[in-house]
Amino acid sequence: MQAANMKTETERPHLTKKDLFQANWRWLWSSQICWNYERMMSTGYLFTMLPTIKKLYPDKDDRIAMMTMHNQFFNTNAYIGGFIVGMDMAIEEKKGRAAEETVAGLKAGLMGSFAGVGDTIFGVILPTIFGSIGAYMGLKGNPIGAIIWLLVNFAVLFLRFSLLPLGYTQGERLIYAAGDKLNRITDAAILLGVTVVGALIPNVVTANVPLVFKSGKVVLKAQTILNQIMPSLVPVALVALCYWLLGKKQMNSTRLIVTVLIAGIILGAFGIIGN
Amino acid sequence: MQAANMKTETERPHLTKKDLFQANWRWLWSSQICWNYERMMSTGYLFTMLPTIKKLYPDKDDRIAMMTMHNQFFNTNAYIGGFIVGMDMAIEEKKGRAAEETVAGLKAGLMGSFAGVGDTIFGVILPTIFGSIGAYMGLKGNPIGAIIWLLVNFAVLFLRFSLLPLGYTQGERLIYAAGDKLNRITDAAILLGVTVVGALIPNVVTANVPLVFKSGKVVLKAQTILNQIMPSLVPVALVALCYWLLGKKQMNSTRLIVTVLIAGIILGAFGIIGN
Amino acid sequence: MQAANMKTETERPHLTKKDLFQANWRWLWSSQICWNYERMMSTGYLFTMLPTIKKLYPDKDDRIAMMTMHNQFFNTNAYIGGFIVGMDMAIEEKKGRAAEETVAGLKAGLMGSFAGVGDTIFGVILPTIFGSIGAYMGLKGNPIGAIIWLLVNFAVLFLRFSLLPLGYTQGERLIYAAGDKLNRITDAAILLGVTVVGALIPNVVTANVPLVFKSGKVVLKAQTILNQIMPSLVPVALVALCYWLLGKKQMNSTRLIVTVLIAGIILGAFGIIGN
Amino acid sequence: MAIAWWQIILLTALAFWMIIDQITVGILCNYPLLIGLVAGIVMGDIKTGLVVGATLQLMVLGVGTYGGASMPDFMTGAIIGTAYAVISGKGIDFAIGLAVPVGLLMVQLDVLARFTNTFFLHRVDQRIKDNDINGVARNVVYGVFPWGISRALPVFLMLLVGNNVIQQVVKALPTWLSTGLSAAGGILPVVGIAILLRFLPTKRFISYLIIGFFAAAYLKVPMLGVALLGLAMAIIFYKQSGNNNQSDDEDNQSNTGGHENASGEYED
Amino acid sequence: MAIAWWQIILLTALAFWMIIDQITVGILCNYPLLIGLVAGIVMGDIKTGLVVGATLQLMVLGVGTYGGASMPDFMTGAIIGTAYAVISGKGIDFAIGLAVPVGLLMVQLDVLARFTNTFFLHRVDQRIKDNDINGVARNVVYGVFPWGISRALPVFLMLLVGNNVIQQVVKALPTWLSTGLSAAGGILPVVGIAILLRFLPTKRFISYLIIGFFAAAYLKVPMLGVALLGLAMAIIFYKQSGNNNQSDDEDNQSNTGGHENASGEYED
Amino acid sequence: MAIAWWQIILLTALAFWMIIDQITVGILCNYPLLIGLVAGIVMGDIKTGLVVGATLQLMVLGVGTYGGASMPDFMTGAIIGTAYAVISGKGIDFAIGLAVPVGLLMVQLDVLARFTNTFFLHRVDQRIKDNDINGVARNVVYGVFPWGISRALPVFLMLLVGNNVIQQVVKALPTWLSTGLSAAGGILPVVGIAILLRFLPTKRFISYLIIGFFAAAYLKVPMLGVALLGLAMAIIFYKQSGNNNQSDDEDNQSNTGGHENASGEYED
Ligand SMILES: OC[C@H]1O[C@H](O)[C@@H](O)[C@@H](O)[C@@H]1O
Ligand SMILES: OC[C@H]1O[C@H](O)[C@@H](O)[C@@H](O)[C@@H]1O
Ligand SMILES: OC[C@H]1O[C@H](O)[C@@H](O)[C@@H](O)[C@@H]1O
Repeated sequence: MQAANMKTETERPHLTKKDLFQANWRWLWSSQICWNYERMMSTGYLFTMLPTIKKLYPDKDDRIAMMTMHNQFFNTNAYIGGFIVGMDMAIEEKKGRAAEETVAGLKAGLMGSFAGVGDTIFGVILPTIFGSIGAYMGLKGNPIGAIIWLLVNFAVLFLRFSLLPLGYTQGERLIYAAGDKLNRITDAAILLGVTVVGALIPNVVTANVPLVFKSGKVVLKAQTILNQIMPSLVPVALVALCYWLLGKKQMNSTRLIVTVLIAGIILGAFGIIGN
Repeated sequence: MQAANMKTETERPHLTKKDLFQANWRWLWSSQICWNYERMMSTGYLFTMLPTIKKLYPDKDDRIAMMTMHNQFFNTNAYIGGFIVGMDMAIEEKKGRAAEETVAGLKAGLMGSFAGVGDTIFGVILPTIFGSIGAYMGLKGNPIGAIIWLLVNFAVLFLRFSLLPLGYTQGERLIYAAGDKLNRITDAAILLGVTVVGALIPNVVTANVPLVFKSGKVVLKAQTILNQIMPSLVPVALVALCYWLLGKKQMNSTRLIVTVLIAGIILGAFGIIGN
Repeated sequence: MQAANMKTETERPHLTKKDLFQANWRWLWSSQICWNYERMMSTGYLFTMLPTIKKLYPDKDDRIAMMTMHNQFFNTNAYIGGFIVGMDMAIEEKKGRAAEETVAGLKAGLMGSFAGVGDTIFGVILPTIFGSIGAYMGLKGNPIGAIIWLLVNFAVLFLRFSLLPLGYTQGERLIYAAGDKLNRITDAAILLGVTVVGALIPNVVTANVPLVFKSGKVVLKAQTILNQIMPSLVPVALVALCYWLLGKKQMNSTRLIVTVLIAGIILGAFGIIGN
Repeated sequence: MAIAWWQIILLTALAFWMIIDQITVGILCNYPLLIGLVAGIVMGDIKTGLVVGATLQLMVLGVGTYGGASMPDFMTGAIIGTAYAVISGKGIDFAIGLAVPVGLLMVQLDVLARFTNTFFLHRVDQRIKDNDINGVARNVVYGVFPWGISRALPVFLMLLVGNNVIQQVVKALPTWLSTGLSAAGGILPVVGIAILLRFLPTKRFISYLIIGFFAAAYLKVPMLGVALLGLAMAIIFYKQSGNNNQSDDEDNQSNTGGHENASGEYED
Repeated sequence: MAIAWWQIILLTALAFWMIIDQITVGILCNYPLLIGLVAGIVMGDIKTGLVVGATLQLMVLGVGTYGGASMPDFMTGAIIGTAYAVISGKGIDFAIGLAVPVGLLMVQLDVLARFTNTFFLHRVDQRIKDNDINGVARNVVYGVFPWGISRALPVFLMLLVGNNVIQQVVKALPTWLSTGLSAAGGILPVVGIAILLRFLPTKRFISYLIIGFFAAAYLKVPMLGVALLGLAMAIIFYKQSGNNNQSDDEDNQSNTGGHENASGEYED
Repeated sequence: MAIAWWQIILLTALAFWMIIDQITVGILCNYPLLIGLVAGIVMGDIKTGLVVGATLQLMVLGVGTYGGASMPDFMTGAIIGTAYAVISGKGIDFAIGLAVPVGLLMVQLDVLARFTNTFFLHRVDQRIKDNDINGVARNVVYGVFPWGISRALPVFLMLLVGNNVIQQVVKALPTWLSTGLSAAGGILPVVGIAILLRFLPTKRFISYLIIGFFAAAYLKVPMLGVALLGLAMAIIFYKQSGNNNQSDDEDNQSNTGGHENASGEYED
């Protein structure tokens, strides 16, 4: 094993409250700052861990190894993802680089369900509630609803900040106590997330077929036909197509975006697809 | 064991058809007559069993014990609850006070599912059917639908009367034959009941927020905002609140009712909640 | 065992491509040509198998036995049922009459799920899609939608033709590889079919109660009352009644049809049931 | 038209009886339509009674009282509405306008009745300790009075004082109190539902509570439709719990694909 | 405009063919739109044929014939409706008004055809006993006649006698009979559905029958939507039965949380 | 009214900040309402800002960005809409008519930003190899620019050139390009959803994807309602997987019927 690993626990540097605060602060600002289609939030996670890495791994090889690991694909809901970081820090503090694989597994194992739960709460539920209130008041020119929403957002910000320390102190206990339950909770959370994503399709994708066939006085609207077959048929078909394309070897997210962009412009230009 | 228990079966008094009829009659009239939030139908059950208790337990201690047991919390659908009484009588007749715990368990075990099934049939299904017919005819001034409903109610009354004897003769057999199935049927019945209760909330609770904010020409209706968030949001919130309050040590149904009443009057007086 | 069975595999006649084609052709034309309530598609299946039977079973008893077996109750979706025929042919070719029971079981085991899947695809999905397109265009006097549908039907016809050979070459492998999965797939397919049938009831049965009660100026429409109780109440009740009648010993499909026909005419004549 | 004293007595008796009827024989019954009919007969105007009762009936279609949950007391509403519609000759709308707030206010007396009986419950406990069987019986029977009076008294008073006085009293009542009482009537059923949920294994079946609510609140499915959906889910639950707990259960045919008889029908 | 004899012959042939087509190749097909198109071509007025066919098509969108359930025969309706719309020049509404009752009445002939074939079935049984293969084949093929004639004959007659005569006959028919026949046509599909349910393991899947009905009747979801919902439930059922019956099934990943490849994607 | 240079600068800063805010602190936030409010303050007409923001907000109620799915950028729309409504005095409808296409076109810049960051990702990879921790940090932080500039630049330009120029440019743009770009904006979110589905165990949960879609598309249930339904199903799933995997789980009370305490309540 590596050098860092040889030291007894007491020899190994300890993480202080300040370290936790710093990580929390970094996670807040960086988690999505370099978000990209290839590894999504990997860089944010890495950035958050840099001071910890510096502290725990004096050895150059260890550092590189851990940095590399932390720059692997990662994606979760930023609001509650701090909990995972906290757990990770506790484990690395105790086990050092020996925990490399454990941590990688932990991150991959938890990110999905944290995304499901966090996105539903902070992406669907809260914005629906306060967005409704605020928008309705706003329509009448009344800023109170908007101000309430602002205040709620401050409160949420405050709460978020408690999750990383919580993960650090309680994470392991919670996760291990949960045992097999954890898998089930994960699955249930993903189920919830997937359901919401299903509903997202007709809500977020705007793809009508404005084609109109005329011959004499006869007017045929393509979208009317499509609606009769199935509502939101085109969005569904496009999602399915993109999903399938992403499974192809030659295709990656970058290429797909370019493809869709060009296809969109062309189809739009010819009036085949519109809003 | 107690005195009554020592006798052989032949020594022990037998329940006659008349006894069954009397219990049936008493159950009909008393099951909910002293209904209260603390033990709901306990007194009705006790009242129904009094003659049986007199007959089966000459011993004073036995009587007091059995009366006490039968005055414990009990709640089920009155229409079909007679079946449980019938079973109980059969068991007590055979085993005497030795069955005390068995009977207590039986009552607690069956009341939930009987409530679910009975309430759905006699509280939702029949009144929907005959209420629709009757109301529609009634709106036109035609009493025939109402009269049909009356006749159906007589028929139901007649049918109800057969359940206690059925429970007495067949109950044990049915229940034991069912074995593990019984738990599953119970669960399924409760599931059905809970579903219907979920639908009851938006239907039975009237709680709008008639607050209207005005500033200049701008008018803001609070209920419109709430509806945009979720239909029947206030009733749901109130049910959740009361449910949670009932879990508190200091809270019981009595206090809750007074609390809600006062809160309702105050909120209503300030125009925060209305119909 | 029978004579045919004694031969080694090489002795036994082999089925050629031409045989498969012929079966395919026959299945196409005959599967429902003698459809009847008693055994539905049995005769079509038998007709399809006749040349194979002639070829594989020179022995008279074998022939009669196999023809009898193939004339037992069979019902599936004609579009994809060829797959079953193909499998059957492969098995009979290999095992001869020894496969009699295997084949009977196979047919009975697969027909349900093939019906569920096939009917949903070719009875619900495709006609909804192309029927919508075609009807909408047709309403404007534009025949293109109808023509597209025609072309699709030719394409489907073409595809259907590949299923029997596929069943012949791959059927056994697919089915056996599936193992226990097959039962589950079957069940899932039936589930889908049953769901669709549930939706068929309000869509395909036209049974209103046009009764109108008048007394003075008061007008009472029976159907309005029924709708308030439950939508499509009469169709559901009729289906339940027929289902129950079919369970009676003295009742069979023949009698039921006559009964319903006469009842329909009478009820219609008295204005109790209408469209 | 003025109300006759015998009409007041009959309607008061009806009010007393109807709630006893509801918790016992269930004939005249627990729903406004039939009460409206009887009130109409008493008032000599069946049609008005029917129409008032029917209108109120449609507001509570399929809404039953579960686990002691109070619901708007449109039975009392039907009596008062019918009586004053006939007396005042002001028609159905007036009657409904009177019946609905009365029904909502009456929720409080329903709660009061269910509440008062606790008193007798504790006396029953006492008599049991004394082995006083007759005393037990007596105290249970006393429960009839809170129930009956909770309906009879307000009906009697409202009829006695007459429409004008009611309206004057109502006018004299501070608005905050009348709207407060009416609002309290609207939310009191919540207590019953909460108690019910406490006595059911709600946490185990919370999903179905949500689904029932979802169907009623979002999809506007009427109660009977929700019961139908609940039935379907209950059956699924039943079959599945069978699958898990006893694999040789006769209902679990997922491995066998069912048994068919000679003519291809499923025997099950 | 009067109908020409060759038009009668062609439409009669079309009627004969269309039902054979439906149970065999499925090209011209089993739906009114295409029949209306062809009838329109024959009558020299494609547009009328299309509109009549399309209108009828929309009434049966996604409604297939399952397990031998009869459905309103709007194909025959399309032929008659188109023909008389063109002949009489009375327009589309007239055509639809004719086509719908004709479609409902025709259900009875569909049932009759499916019914008559039982006769040939029993002859086939006989020939099998005699090892008379050709006899078997012949009797199966005879089934083509009940099917074809059940459509061709009424179409032929209705075209032959002409609109006026039809209307006179219809007038001569006692009302009770015509409404009776039409009502019977509306409910006859019930028999097919009931037979189908008998041959399916309905009791095991009764919940899904209810859910399908619920979606269509209460939520007004069109057939394709119901099929989608059914698909979702079928998949859930499939996965769950796997969980119960074989815990090492590769589809059951509830304990492992799926396998991810290097770039974080799920491989499944 | 003409826009002042300091207003341009403030709104440009707002545009830069708002997207950073969204991916970090989430205060001013990720939704058009609040941006409209701030833009209104800057423009000296809070009411217009609020109304524009609120109108746009209602179009995306409960629609969050999941797994990197882009959504119409109505925040930028709110800035531009508010600014030009105030400048031109043409009212709310004009503002919305401007904001919606801007929001759709901006999707492409959101995609571009998310896309450009890949560049820094690879530089980070490089620095890691060199054990250059500061270099790593620096390159991560650079990600702030694609994000910020993707919003700030277009806002700056659109404000700078003024309404007239925009409209002239728009007029000068070939129609095919503008409609093409706007169409592309409408479908680009599809990519995000597809990526998301790739990174979720979609095949395992495909049923729930269908059900969520079904509820939204067929039953028109709003997002929060779908989340409610999803919650119910998630709980059922959780309990059932417990039944299958560990029979002594404390949540699985199907055999015991729950534990009741002395007063009959369920303890759970
Ligand atoms: O729910 C069971 C039961 O609870 C209470 O006793 C009353 O509300 C009854 O009407 C109901 O049948
Ligand atoms: O349901 C299977 C099958 O049953 C019958 O044979 C006919 O109704 C067919 O159209 C159908 O495909
Ligand atoms: O879905 C998890 C996560 O995915 C991406 O990182 C972004 O879309 C976030 O907004 C979201 O929370």
